[in-house]
Amino acid sequence: MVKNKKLVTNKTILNKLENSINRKKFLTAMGITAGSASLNCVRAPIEKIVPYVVRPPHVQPGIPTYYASSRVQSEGINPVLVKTRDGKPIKIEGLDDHPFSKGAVMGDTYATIWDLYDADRFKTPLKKGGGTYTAAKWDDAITQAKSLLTGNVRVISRTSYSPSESSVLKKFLNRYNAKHIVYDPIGAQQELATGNEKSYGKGLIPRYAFDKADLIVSIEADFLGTWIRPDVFTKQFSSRRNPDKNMNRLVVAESIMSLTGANADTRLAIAAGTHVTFALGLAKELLPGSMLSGSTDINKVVSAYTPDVVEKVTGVPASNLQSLAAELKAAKGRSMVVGGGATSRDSSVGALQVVINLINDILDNNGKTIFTSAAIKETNDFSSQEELMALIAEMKAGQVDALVVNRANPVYDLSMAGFGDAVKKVKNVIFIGEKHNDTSIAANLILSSSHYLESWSDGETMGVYSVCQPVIRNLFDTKSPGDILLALAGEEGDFHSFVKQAASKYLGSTGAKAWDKLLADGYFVYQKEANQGFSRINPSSISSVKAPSAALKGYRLNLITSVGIMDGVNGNNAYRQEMPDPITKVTWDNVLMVSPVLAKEQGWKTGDIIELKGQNAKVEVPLVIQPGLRKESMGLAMGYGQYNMSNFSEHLVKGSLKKGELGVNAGLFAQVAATGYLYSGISVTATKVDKEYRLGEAQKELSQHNRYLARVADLKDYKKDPKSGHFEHKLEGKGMYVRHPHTGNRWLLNIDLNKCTGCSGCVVSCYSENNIPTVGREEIWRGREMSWIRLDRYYDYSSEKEKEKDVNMLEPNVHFQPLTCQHCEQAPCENVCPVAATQHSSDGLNEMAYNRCIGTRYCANNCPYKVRRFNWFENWGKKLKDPQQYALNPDVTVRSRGVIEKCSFCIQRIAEKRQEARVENRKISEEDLRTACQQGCPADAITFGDVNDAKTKVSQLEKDARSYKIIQEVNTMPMVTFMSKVKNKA
Amino acid sequence: MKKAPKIIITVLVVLGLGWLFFGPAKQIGYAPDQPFAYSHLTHAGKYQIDCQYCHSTVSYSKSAGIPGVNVCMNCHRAVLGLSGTAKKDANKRIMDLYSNYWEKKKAPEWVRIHNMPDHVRFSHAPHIKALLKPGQESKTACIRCHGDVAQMEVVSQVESLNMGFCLNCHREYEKDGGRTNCGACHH
Amino acid sequence: MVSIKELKEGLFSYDEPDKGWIVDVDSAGDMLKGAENVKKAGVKRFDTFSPFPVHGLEKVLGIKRSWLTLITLIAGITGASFGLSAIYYIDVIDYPVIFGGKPYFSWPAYVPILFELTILFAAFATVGGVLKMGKLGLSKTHRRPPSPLATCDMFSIWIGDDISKEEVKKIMGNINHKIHKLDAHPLENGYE
Amino acid sequence: MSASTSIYSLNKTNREIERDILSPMEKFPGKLWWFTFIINAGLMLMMLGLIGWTFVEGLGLLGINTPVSWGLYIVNFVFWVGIGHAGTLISAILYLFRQRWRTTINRAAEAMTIFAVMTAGLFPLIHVGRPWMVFFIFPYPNERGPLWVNFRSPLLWDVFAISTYFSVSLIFWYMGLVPDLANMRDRMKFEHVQGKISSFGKKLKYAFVRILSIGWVGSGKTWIHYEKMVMVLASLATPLVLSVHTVVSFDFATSVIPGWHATIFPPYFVAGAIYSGFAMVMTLMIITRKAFKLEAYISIKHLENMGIIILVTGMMVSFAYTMEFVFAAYSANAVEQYVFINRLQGPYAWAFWTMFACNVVSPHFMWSKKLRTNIVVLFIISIVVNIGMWFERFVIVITSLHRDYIPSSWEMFIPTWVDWGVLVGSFGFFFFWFLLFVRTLPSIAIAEVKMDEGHDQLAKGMGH
Repeated sequence: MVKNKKLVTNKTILNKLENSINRKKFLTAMGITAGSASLNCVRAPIEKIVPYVVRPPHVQPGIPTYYASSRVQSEGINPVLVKTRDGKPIKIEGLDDHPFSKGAVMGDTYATIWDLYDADRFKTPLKKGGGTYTAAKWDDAITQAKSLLTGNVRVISRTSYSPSESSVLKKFLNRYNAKHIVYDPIGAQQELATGNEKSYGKGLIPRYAFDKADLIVSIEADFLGTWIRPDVFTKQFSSRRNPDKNMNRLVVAESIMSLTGANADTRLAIAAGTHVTFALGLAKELLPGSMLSGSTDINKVVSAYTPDVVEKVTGVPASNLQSLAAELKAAKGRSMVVGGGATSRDSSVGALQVVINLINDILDNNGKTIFTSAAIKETNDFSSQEELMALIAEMKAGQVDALVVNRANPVYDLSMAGFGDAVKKVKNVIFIGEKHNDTSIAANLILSSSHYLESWSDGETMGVYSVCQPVIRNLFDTKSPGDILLALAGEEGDFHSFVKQAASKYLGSTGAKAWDKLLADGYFVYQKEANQGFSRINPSSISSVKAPSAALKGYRLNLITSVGIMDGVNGNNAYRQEMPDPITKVTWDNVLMVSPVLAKEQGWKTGDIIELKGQNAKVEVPLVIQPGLRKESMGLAMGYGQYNMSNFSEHLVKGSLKKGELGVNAGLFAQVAATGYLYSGISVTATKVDKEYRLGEAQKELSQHNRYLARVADLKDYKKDPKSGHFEHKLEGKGMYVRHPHTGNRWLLNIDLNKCTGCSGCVVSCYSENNIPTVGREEIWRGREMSWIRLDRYYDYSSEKEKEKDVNMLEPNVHFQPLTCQHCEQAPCENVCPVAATQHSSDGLNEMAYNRCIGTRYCANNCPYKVRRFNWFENWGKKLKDPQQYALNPDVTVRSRGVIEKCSFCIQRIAEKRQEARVENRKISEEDLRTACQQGCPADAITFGDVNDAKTKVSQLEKDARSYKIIQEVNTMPMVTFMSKVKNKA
Repeated sequence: MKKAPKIIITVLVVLGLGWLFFGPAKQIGYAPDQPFAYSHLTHAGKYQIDCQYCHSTVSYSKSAGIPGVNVCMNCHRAVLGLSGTAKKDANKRIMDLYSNYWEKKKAPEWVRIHNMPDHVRFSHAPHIKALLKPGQESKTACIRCHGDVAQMEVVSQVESLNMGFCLNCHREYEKDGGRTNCGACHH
Repeated sequence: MVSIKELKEGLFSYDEPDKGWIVDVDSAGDMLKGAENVKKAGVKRFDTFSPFPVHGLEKVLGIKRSWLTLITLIAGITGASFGLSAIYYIDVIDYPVIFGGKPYFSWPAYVPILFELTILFAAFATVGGVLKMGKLGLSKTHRRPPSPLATCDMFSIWIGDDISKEEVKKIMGNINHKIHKLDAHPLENGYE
Repeated sequence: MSASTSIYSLNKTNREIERDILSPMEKFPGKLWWFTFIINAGLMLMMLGLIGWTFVEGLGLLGINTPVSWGLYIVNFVFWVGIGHAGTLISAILYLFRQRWRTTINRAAEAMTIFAVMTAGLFPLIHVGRPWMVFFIFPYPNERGPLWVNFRSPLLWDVFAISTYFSVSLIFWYMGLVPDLANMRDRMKFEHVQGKISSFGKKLKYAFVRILSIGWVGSGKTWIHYEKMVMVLASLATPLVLSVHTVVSFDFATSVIPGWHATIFPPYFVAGAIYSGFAMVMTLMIITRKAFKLEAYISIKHLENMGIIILVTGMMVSFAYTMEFVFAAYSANAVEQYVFINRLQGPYAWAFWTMFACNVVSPHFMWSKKLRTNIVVLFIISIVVNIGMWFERFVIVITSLHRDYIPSSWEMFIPTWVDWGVLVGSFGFFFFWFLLFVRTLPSIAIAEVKMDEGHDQLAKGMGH
């Protein structure tokens, strides 16, 4: 946690925020550094300074103000710290002292800054008339809405973690006697809650403590990337990835390579659609000798899944299953088995979870690693499949008079269930949301809701009450979702006081002091964590579980979620789209993941277009060869192909396969059953289509060619020799020149590859901090992504022997390596710049003066790490849609066309802190300073600091046996150290 | 003299190019029309108001801070510009301030005079720290770049504020933290 | 040692043919022989005109050596030392900047530039020297060749000393020639 | 320098020589000339248009990307600089070696050098991201501190090397032209005196020729200095010509990129430059002698000599290719080795094998006397060699860059039509100037041919 004085002092005055004004014209530094600037004779363009009439005391020009807030969404609460400059939020950061997140935030939350300044947002409420929407006044809109809400009213929304919003909604439902349908687009939460309800009678989502488990087994649950709370889980998981201190072990059984599978110490590739078989097989192995071994209910179901059957169905060798079971038995009470995610969606909701519960019960993990106290979600408020089907039937029958869609996109999310057709039969559809989506375009009335940075709201999860406070006045004529529902419910007052009231219940006080403290901290712990777990499972719950007991034939498709886009609700965001998927490295598209062996057999290659046919769906989709898949398993990410995604600037989506669409709607392939949706093992056919396609693939090479870039060792070997897995070229002699002394500060960045999960949070955080432009699919196809820090991903083998053994590329080592400018002491780039635009500073930074750069790109060529980026076109200027310019960081020059840019080690942060320290007559300290990537890493893999000071954490890490620098043989002397990965292979 | 025109042309071309690159910057003497006729001469000169009274954030922020109208009103609620011969004129100005700005809740749109290019990151605070000796008037520090504003009825730019100007000073103050790295100002 | 006089002679030894006799001969060989005769006769101011350089003329025309090479050498050294001192001033004194961990004065890297400057200065000085020594250059009043055919196929000797036509004839001896007064050169062998 | 060593014998009077060379320029150009000129001018305009477009839109219009930051522009640059070597080589080095056969081809070859360097010089200027700021590369005193340039950058060396080479070649070429210009002037003088120069074009031409011939009268004393100057310039140009491609090769050799970082580059580049330069001279000479009926001056023997030089330099280049592979194999550096394996088998193997066929295989036809005296064969080989040399630069620039140290950054370089357009346009640009040259200036050094003839006759004692 940065003990930021400003943070503490400024936070207390936030409740006066209503005064905060969006008044001062923000003069964004548009770095069109005209040639005229170098000639004395030409005057710079006229610039106006407009001061406040009355400057609010907490808005100090030139000094950032930080607000603690929370992003409340249907996946949970993301505690955030919002950095504002001159009244504008410019950067989202994690809230470091938050009890459960501890500062962890995933990339998709960093990207929300562009949701706020999205030009595609609704600017006003909209009324439909004659097929087009016209702007409306709020009073009219509310009056009209009230008049529409008659008869049979239905409300559809996703789940909510906000107690205030829920209670407002309740008031609304009561007033109109409406029925509320809650659905889960991905299904992970619903599967979990329903499964638990079946097993324990308690439909809650428990609190997982990954940091307490020595052995974690995940079956299809991508808990580091997409499952339930990846940010929190990543923090917990990575805290145990220290090979010197009781390192944990992760075993993942999954069909499609996920972020979690990529980080597994042992990954068992199972065939698509067979995860329940695997779970049952595991349960069978574990059952003997346990307290539940006598249960006939269980034995009846489990007995069929012998290791041999499991091997036949899933492809996992029987011996592997048995040894995993033995390992789990040995780690009783210290282990955790999780399962779920979109892929686990079953025709009977919660099937996998029931088996998982059985396993955890056998292993006595409840109350030890899985807790019901301070649970993630206390109740199962999801509507059952029957209720949902009933609603659709009702709608189709024309029995629904008014449908209120509360910040959801059911037309897309439930496309396989025919919601799109059904909604046409509804007389009046009222849509509450920020921007258009597939559902909003069917609405008669659109009530424009505010972004979370403009709204009051709250949330509760894991025993923590969090508040969401506005940090900027509404940019457009919008209202917070709470206010809209309040107005529709006909209640007096505003949502702010409503939240205040709700908070007082948690705070146990209505005093201003407690409220102010809540605003300053952003959270309040109302329920202490306790070691309380589920009781024993109900053995009969398992009897309904069915799983394939024979191998599934033909191509089998799994629907998965991608880290960047998730369910796609916030897909209209260039940061999310441009962040390469950590696994496939594809941007701006979802792709069909195909196993290497199948691709080889069929003669397919990455980028080919495949016509994928399912029961009700047919799409054309580009393919990507993905190691780690069984031969006939295929994966396709959900969340793409939505209406709002076509709304980007032209240049970003140039060359879409289908004009106006970004990716394809994978949900169409899901199979609808009376009791659930089947998202896995869907039988499909795939044929290659002869089409040229420019796939925005950020990394095209799979292997690191034994170059020891990302290094890995087995824990056993590491214990014997900490330098295991390393290889260094020997450099002899002292070199020709005397080295520069670099006294004073000397900055060094350390990246612990053992902690890094590859989630790409650093990438998005860096984009947001450093005004990095997004360039779009075609430019990325050309190889022109602009990321200053990129996440390299490799699939490799520890030895040639292993490589030969694994011909199908099922179990490669997956490496993630965040790569950024190495700030080499002997930087090859500096030598070759003819105009001295890049040179070394006294504190060891490789500096880049954009305004001196003429763009020879020689430096980019001569960089062995290839981390320099060139502005091939004018990336800002006209391409910036108002009000996106406000998202830019005013401390970082916006680069014009024709100049090189690269990681600066966040020199603006260094400069700010250095100047601050100088004004305060002290030395710049380690606590002062964090780079954007460091702060953006939920896994704490990145450390930054002064290596000349022996006491700092980086100087200690630099001396660690695992630390190494890459491409040393060129004698660049990088100032970035990596710490090798250690795999805990049983 | 046949050679005369040749020589004259050559000299003119050289001088012209020299003027382009080394001539006094056009910025010097830049004194645009401001929306409101505020006089530094009166406030800072005659009444010796310290710079930091109005430019209050200068010692700790990047920006010196253009005062809001409320800062003017701190005094001008009471003081109506009563002194000397300029009384009438001063009154007019204060009436302008009252009626056109304060009451309309409007801030004057000042034209920036000391306008750094977009690729320069300048922060006032460390400069004040280095230049302002303890116990002295703020003016002693400000004067270095802004000239003696206290003597200006209409503020104009006095120094070129080009990179050479900055560097000269940074070299002089190297011991006080003046940096000559490019990244000190360009990032 | 080279005497100043010799240097001067070697560097600037051109006489403008202003008046006197032009002796047209048939070939380069005749011109060479004729010029030798002129020299032997003690004529001080004379020159030859030919469409191409004729070997052996150096001796005859009394230029023992063209000191152009000296100019080249001096200019070359000047170029290199100018470059080196300028770079030293820039990189070490005026604005020292660290590039790639190299010292402020990293001389090996300067070699190509110094080499190019040496050549550039030397070549320009050489050409400048020739223009000066050969009285070439831009001028409104172009020098007049003895005949428009002097650059085509005519070989002539100019004799500037104040001697009579008969004396010229005598000097030429058995060489087939025609004598004209410089101002009245006929255009008899005009182009077809 | 006796007649027996001469590879051609004219037995022509000075006046005939002059007429042969100068008379084609005194006629209105023929249809063929106009046809080729208009085509090339059109290509040049197209190129200028494309350049203008990239100035406005950005370099993104080209196919270059992050690992391959230098694309066809730099390939073209190195190619054209290479072409620009033969001229100075012929006029300087062959001069110093007293190779008399150079006389008839050196002028055109030098002109080719000038235009090739002009064409080459375009590329560094247009390939920068902000061409309007390109003056930053000159170390001039400024108000920025003052801020200077980086003298350690091979690109800056390039600036010095190319500009020095261009200016020295230009003055060398021009000084060589002076006696011939005087000859032209004097030829026109008759018409002038007779009042025949009446049209504006002719007046203009006469004025130009008068000014450019800087008062040359053919004085013996001037000739002496002049001869000395030619000698000095030749001696200066010889190391210069070797240095230029050496410095260009430093752009690559001093970098750290495998496939670039090789000590063999300077001689290898120079040999390659001579190779391609001679091939280009051969192409142009075969066309010129045919078009202007100069077979007597540019004899088959000339072409044969050039063919032999192509053979020798071709083998030198082949040796360099081999050595690159040997070094890589010997280096025990996996990255270095991969680059060369990638050349043979990677996605750009087709470029490598094209280069191999053109540069390594094709010159060996020159072993046969029959083939190297066959004009058609020579013409084809000269073009094939230049194609090969273009691909050599393609292989060096593109394949080294597209897969270097970090596999994650590997990308393909796919040229866009702008890339190709500028390549084609650069030929238009080059031929535009060359065609203008052959029409306006003597493409064979008249004075030198006369001298050779005169001295032949002197030696033979023929007299006039």
